[in-house]
Amino acid sequence: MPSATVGTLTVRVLLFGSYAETLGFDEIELSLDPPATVGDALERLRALPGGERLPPKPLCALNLSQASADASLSGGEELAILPPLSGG
Amino acid sequence: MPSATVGTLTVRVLLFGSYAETLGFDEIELSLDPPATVGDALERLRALPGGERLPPKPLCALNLSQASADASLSGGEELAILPPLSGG
Amino acid sequence: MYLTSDPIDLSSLVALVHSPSRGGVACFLGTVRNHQGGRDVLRLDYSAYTPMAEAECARIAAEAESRWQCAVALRHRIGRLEIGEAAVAIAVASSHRDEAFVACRYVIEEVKRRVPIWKREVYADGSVEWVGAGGEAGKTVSGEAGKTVSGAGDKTGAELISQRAGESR
Amino acid sequence: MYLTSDPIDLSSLVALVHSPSRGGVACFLGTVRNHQGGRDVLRLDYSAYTPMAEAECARIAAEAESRWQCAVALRHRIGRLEIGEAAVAIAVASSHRDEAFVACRYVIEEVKRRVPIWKREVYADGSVEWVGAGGEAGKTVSGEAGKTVSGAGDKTGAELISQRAGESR
Repeated sequence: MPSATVGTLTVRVLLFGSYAETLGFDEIELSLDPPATVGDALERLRALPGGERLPPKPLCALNLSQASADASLSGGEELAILPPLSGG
Repeated sequence: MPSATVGTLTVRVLLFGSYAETLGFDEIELSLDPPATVGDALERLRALPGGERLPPKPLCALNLSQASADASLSGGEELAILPPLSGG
Repeated sequence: MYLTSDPIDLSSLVALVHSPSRGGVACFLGTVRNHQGGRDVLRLDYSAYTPMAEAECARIAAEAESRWQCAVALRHRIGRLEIGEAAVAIAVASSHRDEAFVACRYVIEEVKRRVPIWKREVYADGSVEWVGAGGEAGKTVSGEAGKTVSGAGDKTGAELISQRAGESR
Repeated sequence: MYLTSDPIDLSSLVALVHSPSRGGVACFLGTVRNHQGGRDVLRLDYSAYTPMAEAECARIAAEAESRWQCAVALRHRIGRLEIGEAAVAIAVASSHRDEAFVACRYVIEEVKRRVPIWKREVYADGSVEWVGAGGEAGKTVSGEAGKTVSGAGDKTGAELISQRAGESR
């Protein structure tokens, strides 16, 4: 559930593979002003050191399901930013 | 090479699976008057007890290669009469 | 040797074909089922025209290896098999999984179509039948296990073989 | 659990799906190759978004089992893998080999396309690259092994994923 500051919402962001190495961490909590979308969270990541190297439209998953940049956040979600898959 | 009687040729006939059970043996030497074909050898088999149950055109192999009923025999060959295959 | 009277170990076939440059391995395992045409099967006996079966298996493997870029391992069991045991096993390794799958499929289809091997099914009711020798529609002489045999039915061997080839496509 | 950090044993997957009524088993094994894009590979590291990867593997297996009459076993290795080790293994058993082959092929294609797993290749020259993150055309930052990483290149993740999907057809 939202916490941090009153009037903001919080999402837990997970980074994997090359993205985690590019930004230097694999997990961060972001506080955003509502209404907020996946795209807003991405903008915040891009402002961090190394964040400019994220592609314009990375694959994202919200609570384990694929989500587009305009998916809205209500707070408390797990948002994963997924590099191109290379399993198998 | 031909042996048995002068003027005849000999082939070794092998039977498998249901054909061996039908005729009661799995190997026989046949002496045939030249010129002789695979079909002539089959006729001889059909005259034996149980031989009437061989199909009209069984699959045959002459020295390990598939052969038709009109393939000629020169003597000394191994002629195999093959029931419908059911390997695998 | 492609025919064996010992149990087949799939992992050892994989080890034969797999290499650091051939990373994709497709396999097929055909095992003895407990039923056939609505009847309960107790066990199988496979017999072969061994020299021709070995030669035909070698030809099939060579065809697959030259047609696709791959390495093929193939074994067919002979003798008595219990339910669940592997009758045939194939492992095909390639640097591309496409080719491994296609070649593996080719090998099993050709083995069934071309290799002189015969399957005799022993049923729970004591009857015995040479598979393909008249099939389910053929006459089955029931009686003392191991001595009985089904009739060859109305179809010739050649007809049955071409039927099988048609079915497998 | 579809992901494992232990070596994968194909025979145990076969045992999971095989039964007396499902006599045909098709398998696929994807192993670590010693070369990629002309470079010598020393080893791989696979990482995953574990809860999503588990859920996606479960969905793929369920799709295959409902679309074809079959039983599916699937494992994907995570962590450090040496050359020749199995990264992914699939076993599909069915009473018809057709369905076993088709379902097995479906599972490997969907795993590659949909499961959030990432492969990091460590090369003989000491460089390291996240596969797909810019690919062979991308920038590779070479240097101390284990600390370096390639750039994400010019393509977005979504573009690269749809490219991959196109290639696999």
